[in-house]
Amino acid sequence: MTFRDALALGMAREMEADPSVFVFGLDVPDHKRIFGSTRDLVEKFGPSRCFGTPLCEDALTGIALGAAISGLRPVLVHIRADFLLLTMNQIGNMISCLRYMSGGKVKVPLVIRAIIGRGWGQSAQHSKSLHGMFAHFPGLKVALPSRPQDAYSLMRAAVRDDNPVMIFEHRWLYDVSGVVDEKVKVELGKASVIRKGAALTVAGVSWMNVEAMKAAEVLARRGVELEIVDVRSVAPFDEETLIRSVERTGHCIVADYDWVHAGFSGEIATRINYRCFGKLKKPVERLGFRHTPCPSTRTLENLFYPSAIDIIRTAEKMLGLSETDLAGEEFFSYEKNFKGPF
Amino acid sequence: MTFRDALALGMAREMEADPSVFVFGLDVPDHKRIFGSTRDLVEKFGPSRCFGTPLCEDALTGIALGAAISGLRPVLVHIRADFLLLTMNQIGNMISCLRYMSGGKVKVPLVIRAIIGRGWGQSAQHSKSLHGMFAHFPGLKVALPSRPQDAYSLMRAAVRDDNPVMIFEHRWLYDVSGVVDEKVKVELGKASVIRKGAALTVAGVSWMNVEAMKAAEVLARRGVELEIVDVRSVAPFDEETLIRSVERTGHCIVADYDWVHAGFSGEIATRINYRCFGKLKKPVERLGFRHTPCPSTRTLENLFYPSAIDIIRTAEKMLGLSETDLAGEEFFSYEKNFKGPF
Amino acid sequence: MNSRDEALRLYRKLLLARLSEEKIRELYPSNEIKSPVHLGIGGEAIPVGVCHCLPENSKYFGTYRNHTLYLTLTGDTDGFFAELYGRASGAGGGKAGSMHLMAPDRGLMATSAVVATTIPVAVGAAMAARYRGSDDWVAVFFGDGAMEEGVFWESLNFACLHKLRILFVCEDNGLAIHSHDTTRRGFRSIPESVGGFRCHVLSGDGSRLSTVVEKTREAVTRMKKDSQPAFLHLTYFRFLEHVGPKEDFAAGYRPAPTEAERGGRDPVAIFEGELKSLKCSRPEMDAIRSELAKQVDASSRKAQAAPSPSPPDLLTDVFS
Amino acid sequence: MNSRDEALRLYRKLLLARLSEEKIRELYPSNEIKSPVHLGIGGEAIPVGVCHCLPENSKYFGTYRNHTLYLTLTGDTDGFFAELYGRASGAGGGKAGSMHLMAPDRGLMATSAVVATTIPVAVGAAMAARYRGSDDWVAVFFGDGAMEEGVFWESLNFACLHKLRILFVCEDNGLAIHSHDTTRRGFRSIPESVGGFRCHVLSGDGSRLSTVVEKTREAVTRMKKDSQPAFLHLTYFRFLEHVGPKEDFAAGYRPAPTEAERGGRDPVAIFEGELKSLKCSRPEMDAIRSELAKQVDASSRKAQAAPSPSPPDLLTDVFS
Ligand SMILES: Cc1ncc(C[n+]2csc(CCOP(=O)(O)OP(=O)(O)O)c2C)c(N)n1
Ligand SMILES: Cc1ncc(C[n+]2csc(CCOP(=O)(O)OP(=O)(O)O)c2C)c(N)n1
Ligand SMILES: [Mg+2]
Ligand SMILES: [Mg+2]
Repeated sequence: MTFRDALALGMAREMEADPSVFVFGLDVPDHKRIFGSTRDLVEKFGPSRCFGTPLCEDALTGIALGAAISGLRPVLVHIRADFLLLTMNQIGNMISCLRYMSGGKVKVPLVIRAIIGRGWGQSAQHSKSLHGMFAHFPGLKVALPSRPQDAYSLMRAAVRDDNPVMIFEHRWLYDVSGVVDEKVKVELGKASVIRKGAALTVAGVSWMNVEAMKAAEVLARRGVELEIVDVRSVAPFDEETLIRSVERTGHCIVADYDWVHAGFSGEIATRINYRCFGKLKKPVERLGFRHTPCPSTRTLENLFYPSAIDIIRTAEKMLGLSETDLAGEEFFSYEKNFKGPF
Repeated sequence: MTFRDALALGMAREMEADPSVFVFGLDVPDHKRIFGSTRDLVEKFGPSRCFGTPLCEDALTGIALGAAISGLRPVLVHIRADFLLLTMNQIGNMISCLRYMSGGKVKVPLVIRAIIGRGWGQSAQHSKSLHGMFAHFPGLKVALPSRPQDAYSLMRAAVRDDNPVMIFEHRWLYDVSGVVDEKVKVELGKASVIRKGAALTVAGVSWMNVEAMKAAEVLARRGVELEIVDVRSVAPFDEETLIRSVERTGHCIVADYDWVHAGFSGEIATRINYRCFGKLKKPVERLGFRHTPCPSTRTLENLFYPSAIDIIRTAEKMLGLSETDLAGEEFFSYEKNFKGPF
Repeated sequence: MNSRDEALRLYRKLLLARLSEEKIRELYPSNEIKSPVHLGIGGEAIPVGVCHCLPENSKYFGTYRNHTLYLTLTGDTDGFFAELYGRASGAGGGKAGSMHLMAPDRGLMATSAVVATTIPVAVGAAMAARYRGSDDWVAVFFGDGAMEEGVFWESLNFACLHKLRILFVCEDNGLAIHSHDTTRRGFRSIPESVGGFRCHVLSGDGSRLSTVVEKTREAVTRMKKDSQPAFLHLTYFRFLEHVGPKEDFAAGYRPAPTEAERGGRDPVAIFEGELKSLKCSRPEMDAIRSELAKQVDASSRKAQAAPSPSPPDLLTDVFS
Repeated sequence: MNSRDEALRLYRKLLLARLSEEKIRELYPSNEIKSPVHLGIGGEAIPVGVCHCLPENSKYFGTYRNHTLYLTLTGDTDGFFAELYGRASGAGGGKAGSMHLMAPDRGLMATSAVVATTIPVAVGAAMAARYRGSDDWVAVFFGDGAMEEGVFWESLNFACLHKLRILFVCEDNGLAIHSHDTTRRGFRSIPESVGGFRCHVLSGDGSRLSTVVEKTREAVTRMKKDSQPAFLHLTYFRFLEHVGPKEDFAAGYRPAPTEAERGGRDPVAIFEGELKSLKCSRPEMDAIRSELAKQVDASSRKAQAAPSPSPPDLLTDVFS
C-alpha cells in the first residue's frame, strides 16, 4: 500500500469507528483529493463529514478548535505546511493552551495534517517543514510518519488522541509503498529503529529516513552498517530510543528535513550530547536545508536539500573512511518519478 | 537612562537622521506610549511618522513590507510578542524571502519590535518570547537587547540595516537603568561579554542576563566567578564569542528566556558541544521555561520562569559545590517593582 | 420585558456583575489581585440581555472583558474571585486569571485575551451543533475593534455560507484601548460593513437592557424564520480605563461625561428606571442590592483566604 | 478605446501574453519547465487593460497567476522564459520560478504564491506614496478566492480609512482551484460584500478588454474626484486547469464550454472583433501575431540554451 493510501485508510477507519470524526479543509473533496490522500472519504462518509471550505486558514483552525471542544474530532488538512503560518495564532495562542488556561475544563481532540512540499520548483513559499516550530509549544503533539505503516497507524492514534496532534507528511513519501497491517497500533511519541547497525546512528526525520536508507545500502556494501532511528515524533520526543542507539554506536548524524539553525536538529543533538557525554567518539553532526529560502530552479534546489550523499560523506568523515565511489549509484529516484505541474 | 528611554531615543535619532523612518502599530502614539518606549515621537515627528492603526496585525506586517520595498524604513511595534503569531504568514512567507524570490531585486529594510510580557498575571497569551522561532527563518535578523546601551545602539543598527530585523524587548527590562553613550555603535549579530569570570560561562538571553548578573554576584561572594555572555542576537548568531569563553571555562549554562524543548537553547548548546568537543568538563546545561503554557497565578508563575536561583543551583551542581545559603538574598527585585494592572 | 418577575431576575444579574466589579475596584489597590482586569462597567446589559434570550443549552464565547458574561452564566462569585486572586479554587485553578474565565458546564466555552480569537471558535461550535443535528444556539461576544481583524470576516463568511445558528454580538464602545473608531474604520458604519453578508443585522443601544432583550428576541425570531446567522450591533459607554480599576478621563483622549450623560449610559441606573415603571420599589431594589453585596463580599473574603495552587499543579492540564 | 493606434498597442500586449502561454503549453510536456505554471488564458484582458489606464510610474502587485501582468509591464519574454526554465538569466535568477515573477524597475513590485499575501503589501506601497507626497498609483490583482482571506478585509479597511490611492482588482473566475464560488461565499455578491466600505466599487466583464479599460478609467476619474480607493470586480473564464498546461473539463467539476461560449469569453477573439470595427484588417493582425510569435519562439529557445545558476548563487540574495 502506498503512503497516500495508508493516510486515507487511517482516516477512513477512524471515521467508521466514530461518527464524531470529520475531515475538512481547502480542496479536500475535489477530484485531486489532496494528492489522493483523502480518496473515497466523501463517497463513503458524505459531504457533511468530508468537505471543502473557503480560503480562510486562520478561521478554519479556530473552527476546528470550536468543534473539538464541542465533542467532535476534526481533521483539518493543509496541502502545504507553509499555509500553517496563517494559523499560528489559533495554534499557538488557543489550541495549544486552551485546556491549560481553562484549568483542565476543556478537551481539545483535533488533528491538523500538513504536507511538506517538494517537487517541480515549489520554491520558497511551498516547501517549508515547520515541525520543530510546533514542537516548541507545550500542549501540541507533532508526528512525522515516513512509512506507510506509520502513516496509517499514527493517523489513527492521532485521531483517537484527546489532544491536538499535528501530522507532517512529505510529498515525496506519498508514492512510497510498504506493507500495512491494519491491526498494528503505534503510540504517538515513540521513535522507531528502522535499520540496525553498529557503526553510526542516523536520527532521521521524515523524508530523510528514505535518504538514510539509501546511504545505508551504499555503505553496507563496504561493510559499514548504519543504524537508523526514525524520529517519527518531535513532540513528545522519544529520547530513550535514540540514546540507547547512540550509546552503542558512539556516533550520530541528525538528519533533519528543515533548516538547521534554530531547528529541531539542535534539540536532538543537545539531548544526545547531554546524555552521551564522554561516550561519543565524534561530535554529533547535523544535516538539513542550507540556510536560504528554498530556490525554484532544480540546480539550486538540489544543493539546498540534504541527501543520501551528504549522509554518506558525513559518515565517512566521522568514521575516518575514504570516500566511496558513488559513480554507479542511483540517487534521488523519487524526484525522477515526480512530474509537474505541482 | 532607562531601557525604555533608550529605545525611544534610538528611534528618535534615526527619525531625525532619515525622513524615511516611521513608527507605527496599535496604540503606538496613545498616552501610554507602549510602556513609554515611543515617548515624544509623535510630538517631534508628527502623526504621519508615528501613528496608531486598526487591529490588523497581519495586514500591518504586509503594509510594513510594502512600505519597505517602496523605499521607506518602517518600524512596526507590537505590545506583546504573542501577537506576532498573527503575522507569521507575512514574516515567514514574504518578508524573510521576498528578496531571495525576486533574485535580489527588492530590498526589505524594516524593523519589527515586540515586547515579551511578564508581570501581573499575563498568563498564556501575553508572555511568549518566540525569538528562536524567528531565528529559524533565513532572511531575518533577530536581536534581544538586555541593557540600555544595547537598546539604543541595536535599535539604531536595526533601523539602518537594509534587511528585516526583529527586536524582542522583555517588559521588565524597561525599568533597568544604565549609561547610554549616544556615540556607541553596536553591530547586529554580535554577542557581548558582560561579565568576566573563569569558573563557568552563562550564555544569557534577554532578561536572563539580569538573573545571571544576580547569580554571579551571589556566587562571587564565595569566590566563584561566572562569565556572562549576553547572546544579544540569535540571528545571526555570534558563535565565536561564546566558544572563546567556554573554551576557557570548560563549563556552560545556556539561560534562555523561552521554553527549552525545540527552542533556541538547543541551538546554542549544540554549537558549543560541537566546537568544544572533548574540552567541556561537564555537559552543557539549559535553563528556560517549564514545558507548560504560562499560568496566571504568581505562585505558579514563579515556578514556571527560570531565575537567578536556578542559575546558582545549576552552577553549584556543575562545579561540585555545596549549596549556597540564599536566605539573606533579595531576588526578583524587578517583579517587586512591577505593579498592575498590565 | 414580559413581567416584573423577569425584570427582577435580570436586575439581579445586572447588579451581580456591577457589584462584583465595584468590589474589584475597591480591592485592586491592595495589589493582591495580580491579574489584569478589563472591567465591563457600562456594558453589563449586553451579556445579561443576550444570554437571557437564548435557550438553556446555548454555548457562549467571549473576550478578556468577560466578567459579566461569566457571572451571568454561572452566578459563581466564589470561583470568580478565587480566580482573580489566583487561588486553587478559582474558576481556572489559578491558571486562567481574569482574562480566561471559562465555565463549559454552564455554556461559557472559551474566552481569550487575543482579540477576535474566539470568533472562529464559536463558529466551530455552531458547526458542531449543526453536525450533530442539535438545536443548540451559539453566541459570541466581541468588541468593535475585533471587527478589524481578518478572522472576523473569515468567520462571518463561513457562518453565513453554512447558515449556522450563531449570533455575532458586537459590543461597540467606540474604543480599542484609547483609539477611537474614527481612526480605525474604513467602512461607513458597522451595520453597513456587514450588510452584504447573508445574515440578519440588528442595531441598538446596548446600555438599555430592555433594548438588548428586544433586539436579541427579534434576532432569534428572524433566525428561526430565515435560518441565517445574526449580527447584533450594540453600543455602550466604557466608564473606566481599558484595563484596570480606575477612571481615566484625565488622560485626555476622551471627555469626561457629565452627570446626566453618565445616567444616560449607565445600564444599572437605566434599568432601575424601568423597574420603577414596572412597580418595583426602591426598598425592593435595595434589598436585592444588599443581598448581592453580601454574596460578593463573602466570596471575595473567601478568595483572599483560600490556598494557592501547589507546585505540582504547574504541570497538570497541559494534556488530557 | 480612443484610437486605432491605442487599440493596436493593447492588442500586442494581449497577444504577447497569449502566445507566450500557448508556447508554455507546447513546451511543458518535455518536463524541462520545472515550475508550476498557473496560466492566465482567458484572463489576459484584465492586467492588460488596467495597466494601460494607469500612469507610467504606477506600482503593481500580483499573484502566482502573473504571466500576463509580467509581460504587459516588461515585454521581457527573454527573462520570462529563462525564469521558467530556471536559468541564471531568468527574471529571478532561477530563484523565482513562474509564481514569483517580479520586475520592480517596471513597477511589478511583488507577486506571491500564497493567496492574498500581496494585498497588504500593495496597501503599504500606496501608503508609502502618500507618505512621500508622490502621486504614484498602486494596483493589486487577486483572485476571487483571495477575498475570503481575512487579510483582504484588513487591507481594504486600512486603505479606505486612509483614503489611499489604490485599485483593488478582483479577477473573478468563480473558481478557487476546483471550488465554485457558491461553496465559498457567505455574501450576496462580491460588489455587495465590499459595499459598506468607503471605496468606489465597479463591476464589469473582464473578458472584454474595452470594458476593462472603460471601468478602470471610470475608477481613475472617480478616485481623482473623491479620493478613496477603488474596488474593481472583473469576471472572466479560466480556460485551463488551475495549474498546468491542460484543459480539465473532463474532470467533471464544471462543464466544457461550447464553441460559441468559448468565443464569448476569449479576450483575444473578442478584441479582434473590436479591432475589425476599428478598421484593422486580418492581415494586419496576422502580421502582429507572427512578429510576436517569432519573439516568443526566440526567447524560449534562448532560455532552453541558457546556463543554469552556479552553486554559489544558492547563497546570494538572502540579505542585502
Ligand atoms: C490580536 C490582538 N491585538 C492587540 C491586542 C491588544 N489589545 C487588547 S484589547 C485591545 C482593544 C480591543 O478593542 P475592542 O475589540 O473594541 O474591545 P474592548 O476592549 O473595547 O472591549 C487591544 C488592541 C490584543 N489583545 N490582541
Ligand atoms: C493561503 C493559501 N491557501 C491556499 C492556497 C492553495 N491555493 C493556491 S491557488 C488557490 C485558489 C485561489 O483562488 P483565487 O484567489 O480565486 O485565484 P485563481 O487561482 O482563481 O486565480 C488555492 C486555494 C494558497 N496558495 N495559499
Ligand atoms: Mg471597543
Ligand atoms: Mg478564482
